[in-house]
Amino acid sequence: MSDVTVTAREARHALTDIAYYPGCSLHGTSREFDESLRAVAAELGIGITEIRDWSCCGASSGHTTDHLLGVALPARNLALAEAQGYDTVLAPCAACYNRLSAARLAIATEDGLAERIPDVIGRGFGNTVQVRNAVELLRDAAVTVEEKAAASLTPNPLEGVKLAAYYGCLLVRPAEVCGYDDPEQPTSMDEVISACGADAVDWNMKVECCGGAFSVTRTSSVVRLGRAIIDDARAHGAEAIVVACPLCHSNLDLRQKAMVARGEEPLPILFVTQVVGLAVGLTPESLGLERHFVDTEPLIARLVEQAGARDAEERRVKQEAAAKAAERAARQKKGSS
Amino acid sequence: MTSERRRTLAGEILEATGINAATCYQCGKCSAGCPMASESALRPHAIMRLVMQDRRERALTDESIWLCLTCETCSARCPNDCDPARVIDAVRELSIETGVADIPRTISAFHKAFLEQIRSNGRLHEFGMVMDYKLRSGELMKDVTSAPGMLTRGKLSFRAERIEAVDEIKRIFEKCGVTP
Amino acid sequence: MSDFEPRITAFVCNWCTYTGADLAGTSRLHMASNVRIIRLPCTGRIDPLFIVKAFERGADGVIVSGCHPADCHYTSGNYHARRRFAVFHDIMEFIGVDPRRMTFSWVSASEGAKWRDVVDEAVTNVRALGSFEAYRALAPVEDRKA
Amino acid sequence: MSRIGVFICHCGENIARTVDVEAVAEALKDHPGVAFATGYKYMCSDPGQTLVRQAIAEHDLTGVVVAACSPHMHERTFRRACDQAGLNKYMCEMANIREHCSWIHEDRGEATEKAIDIARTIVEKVKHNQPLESIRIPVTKRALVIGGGIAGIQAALDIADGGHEVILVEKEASIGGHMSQLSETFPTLDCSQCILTPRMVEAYQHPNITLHTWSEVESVDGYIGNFTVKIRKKARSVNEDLCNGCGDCQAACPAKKIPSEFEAGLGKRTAISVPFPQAVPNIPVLDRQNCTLFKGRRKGLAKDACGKCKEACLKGAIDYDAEDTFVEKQVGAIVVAVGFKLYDIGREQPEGLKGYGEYGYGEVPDVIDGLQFERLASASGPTAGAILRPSDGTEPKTVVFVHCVGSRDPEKGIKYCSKICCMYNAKHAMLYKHKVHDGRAVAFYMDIRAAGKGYDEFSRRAIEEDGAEYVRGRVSRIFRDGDKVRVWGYDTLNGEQVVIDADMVVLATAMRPQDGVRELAQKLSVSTDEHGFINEAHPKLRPVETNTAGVFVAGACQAPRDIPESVAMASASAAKVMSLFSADELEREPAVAIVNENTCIGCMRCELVCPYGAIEQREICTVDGQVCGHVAYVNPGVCQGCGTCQAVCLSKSVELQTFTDEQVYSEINALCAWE
Repeated sequence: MSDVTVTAREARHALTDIAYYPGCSLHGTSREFDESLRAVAAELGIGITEIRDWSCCGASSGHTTDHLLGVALPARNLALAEAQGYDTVLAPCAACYNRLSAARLAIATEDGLAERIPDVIGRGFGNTVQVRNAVELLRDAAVTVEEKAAASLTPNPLEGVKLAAYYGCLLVRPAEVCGYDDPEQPTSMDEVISACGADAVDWNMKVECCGGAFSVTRTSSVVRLGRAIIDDARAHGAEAIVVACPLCHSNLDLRQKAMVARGEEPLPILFVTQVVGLAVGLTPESLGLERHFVDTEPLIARLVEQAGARDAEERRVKQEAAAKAAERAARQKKGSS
Repeated sequence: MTSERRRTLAGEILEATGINAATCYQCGKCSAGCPMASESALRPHAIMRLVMQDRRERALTDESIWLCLTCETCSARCPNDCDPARVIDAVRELSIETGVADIPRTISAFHKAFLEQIRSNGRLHEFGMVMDYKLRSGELMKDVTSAPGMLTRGKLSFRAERIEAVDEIKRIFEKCGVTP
Repeated sequence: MSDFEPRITAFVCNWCTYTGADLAGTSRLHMASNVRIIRLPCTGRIDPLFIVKAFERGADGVIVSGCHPADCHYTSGNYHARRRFAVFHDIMEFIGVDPRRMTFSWVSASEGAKWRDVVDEAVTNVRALGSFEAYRALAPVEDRKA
Repeated sequence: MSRIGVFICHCGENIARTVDVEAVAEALKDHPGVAFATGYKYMCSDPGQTLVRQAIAEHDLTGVVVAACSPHMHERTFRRACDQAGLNKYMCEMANIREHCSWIHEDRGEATEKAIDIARTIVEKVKHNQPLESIRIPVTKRALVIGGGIAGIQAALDIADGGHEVILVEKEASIGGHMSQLSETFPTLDCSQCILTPRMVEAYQHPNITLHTWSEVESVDGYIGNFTVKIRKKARSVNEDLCNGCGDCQAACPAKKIPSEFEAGLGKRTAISVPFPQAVPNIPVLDRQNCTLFKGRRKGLAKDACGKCKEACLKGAIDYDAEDTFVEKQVGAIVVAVGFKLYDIGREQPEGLKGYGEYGYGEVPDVIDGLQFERLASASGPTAGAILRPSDGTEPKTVVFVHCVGSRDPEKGIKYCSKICCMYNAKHAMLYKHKVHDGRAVAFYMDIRAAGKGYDEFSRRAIEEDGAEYVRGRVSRIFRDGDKVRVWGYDTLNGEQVVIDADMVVLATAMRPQDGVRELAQKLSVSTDEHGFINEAHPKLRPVETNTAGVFVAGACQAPRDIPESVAMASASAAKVMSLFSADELEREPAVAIVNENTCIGCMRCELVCPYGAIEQREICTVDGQVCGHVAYVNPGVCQGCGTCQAVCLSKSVELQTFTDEQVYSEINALCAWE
């Protein structure tokens, strides 16, 4: 199993020259995930190149309809990456990550599948590329993130901000497919959040489901499940929920409108890449924060204010010090004359 | 032996997934954690039981199998490695194959619309998908309020992204015998 | 050939099959009288040459039976026997002994009825195969009597 | 030329009905090497045996074949008869013409013919029998009992009361084992301490029992009746002869915040301490890991950082420089009773198990295991018997008990059923309800397994009389929600999800083999099963013996066991040990393998297949004492006579006495008398 699932240790190697599989959502409803990822990658010196002519992974529609289709569609993209000379694919969308990894596992373990796939997708395929998600990648780059955060214009802008890391299903389950983190009590995203200088709150809904693909088809379910998650995060003092999945994002972000309408306090939903971006001092615009339904302005404002306050404080301390020094100098003058 | 099995539902599931439904000892841990349990008539352990008892009719035609979110919570916590999520996948496939599926219109419409997008563009064109879905499902007015927001936020675009090798994708669909 | 009665030699272990055969007796289970038992401590003791010898001396069939796997009185003797006979089986076929003349089975001390079945089945099979003439062609193995 | 007598038994009608005994006698008379053949009505009767004895004398017989029943029936009888007549008893064999002939055939002709064959075959074998002496092994009438839990104590007491010396080795500071941690015991709810403590004291004071606590078995050599065991007495830092158990050292010790193992982490102890007040012996152990002085020494401080216990000890019993010492003893038998441990289901699992992230054990303070609940419920426990939850010391009003945590769970735990959990869960629910009358006890179970005297009645009582709510279904998740512990379960009987906001959750975690049992098994050359439990010699007929003669097993180190079973096994092993000790020497059939050193090529394949490790390499020397190679040597004391070695010997250099190649081949040859 371990040869098909990417363990963090394996992943430690080269963070450059990675094949980037954005997936449909990052080209559409979640383009801010794409934007923020590219911006952060550039900032952290992670080299990513989009796979040429990639196609959809089939998402849940693929494998709920037909097992083979659910394997073949991801396989085509892995084959492309292979052909284009990569050994690692970055799939930031948790759904894509899950489908790609699941396909890898199926092909490696199910009888005859490895032989059958090349014919189905009409391409040679050795099942050699590893699949990794954005959280994993950023966890491995945590040290760099810390340094950058400390070195940014207003050092550690996220200091004291309480964030709830939400993994949902597809990042951690099934364990044999994902396996880069603990399926019941994962820590990778929390590590990234702490690396950003923010506080990762300890809460209960980290790995509960948000309603996934039912966003449009059974909105009622999605709202029910989403509320449980948002309420628990808020109850544990979170100022925002951090996600790494376009589905989770739209389910939690878009569907909050209903609650807001009922006059409830909205809770911003941020992509993990946006959090890192803010930490290392990138502008909200460059991270597409304005694209969310739940307004992130208040949060940003709070950060700016906090930073401002800290600057002011520092300035005050400096001035006091200067004043004292001046006084001392003056006294000495008196004494000498 | 296999031909013997092929006749039973459990046998078919075994063939398709390698999972022996008889390994389920009905402890209910799957259903205890299922996020959709409150909305579906058949919970994971019940579906396992129906498979065990070869109650094809009940298992394949119930709406519940379409309410599975494939969140994998059941499989992740199953003490006996029965992988209910995978079994439910397989049951769904069977119900489509045998044409007895009573798929909630909205859900089948969604899957169909989704797959059609992929087949014809290689990628999902959400706007097109939503339009197609609305036509298939008849839920014309649903979410229209959020569409403008989507557009202004640049989350939806009218123009579909089409990959160069669309024919490759069409071929894959043919090979898998799937026509949305 | 109808009046042909096969002669079968059975090599059995003392703790399971021999005792199982005793049980068949105490339970008065009637069976064919063509089998002669040679008692050994364990199937692990059975040298494949015993079987060759039996055929060479005119046996039409051979039964080897011991404890079920994991039930061996000597913990692992029957495993060694099992491995040995897996190989031996093919060799016998190679030297021209129809493998159907050899029965390998597990009969525990509590399986008197099973022993009866093993015996009757072996007799029926070997009777069907007819007398084992080939042994006369086998190179005479020098008697081991000192 | 051998002169063999053949005695054919009618066994009343049993043989004579289908076998023409006289015909058999006639046929055998003329058989080469047969000096005398006769039939008789009851050969095993006294006149029958006399007939055999007389014939031996009159015809100067060199061998005897009794054609009668199974050797398992009367071989002993007739060998004794031969012995009395001065004929080596191993020259006597039985031809089984009853079980294997007269009883299973109807046709008189066939049966008679077969009986003749059988008799002849055995005659041919006897021709090659050798006069043998049975092997005599001296027995050291001293037993070693490993493990001082209830099983070990029971075994030790029974053997000691039987008048034999016992060495009882316990790796902890006190004997008593898990039972001393229990509050009350099912199904009678009598206090565990009250029934155990007297036995502990009895064992300690018994003149025949030498107790070594804080000690472990270092090595075991030898074989049944003649084991040499080496015991490591771990450095206690307290002189056992000087210490009077006053407890002043404990009072003086500044390191008071160490989690107590005995209290399952719910209480604290000092660095120098006795595990619990009723400990036997009442002599403390200095825990060097947590001792300020030794921490200092490890840091390399020039001066000792502490020394309060030594100052406090008026007997001068404390010795910081004490080191491990070794005791070597001869014993004739060994009883293994090392017991079990609980499956710690926390997320971190050293032994490849996955652990239960979803149950929050080790992360949510009010999620505890069964043993911890025992301590809460125990009058001698950290709460003096009050049920108070660990996090805030308040009385839990809703307690959830979860069955099968780790048990019957091949994915994250082990596949077997731990057997005692259903019962102690019922007990826990009862104890809780007895102590917290307005409390609510909910138990999530899969099946209730309460087979045992008064067991099912007991578990029913928990439900019917004490009002414990039993819900059939496993729990999916347990997590902290404010000051509650939320439990997500499912009621499979009425098909609903069940969410309970509990104040405390008790997990019935699985029973697993004690640490280090595999290593110990290796030292004793006994086998363990896939889980690490010690294998019994036969699951039905030899439940307390192991596959190594002279080593017996008792209690939960063999499989999950409750107290009555453990005690029963202990007494059974004790009985086995005492029957072993009943003679000064062990007599064993000389059915052992012997190596011909002149032809052995030293390939040692025999050593590989020997199930008993009875075969070792032995160097052979030239006349002038130069080592010139090695050959195999079979230790007759250890060899059990399976003959596997002989079957694999390339140079035919190893012979199993009583089943030699000669004997077997002549039997085979005899069968061609069919022609």
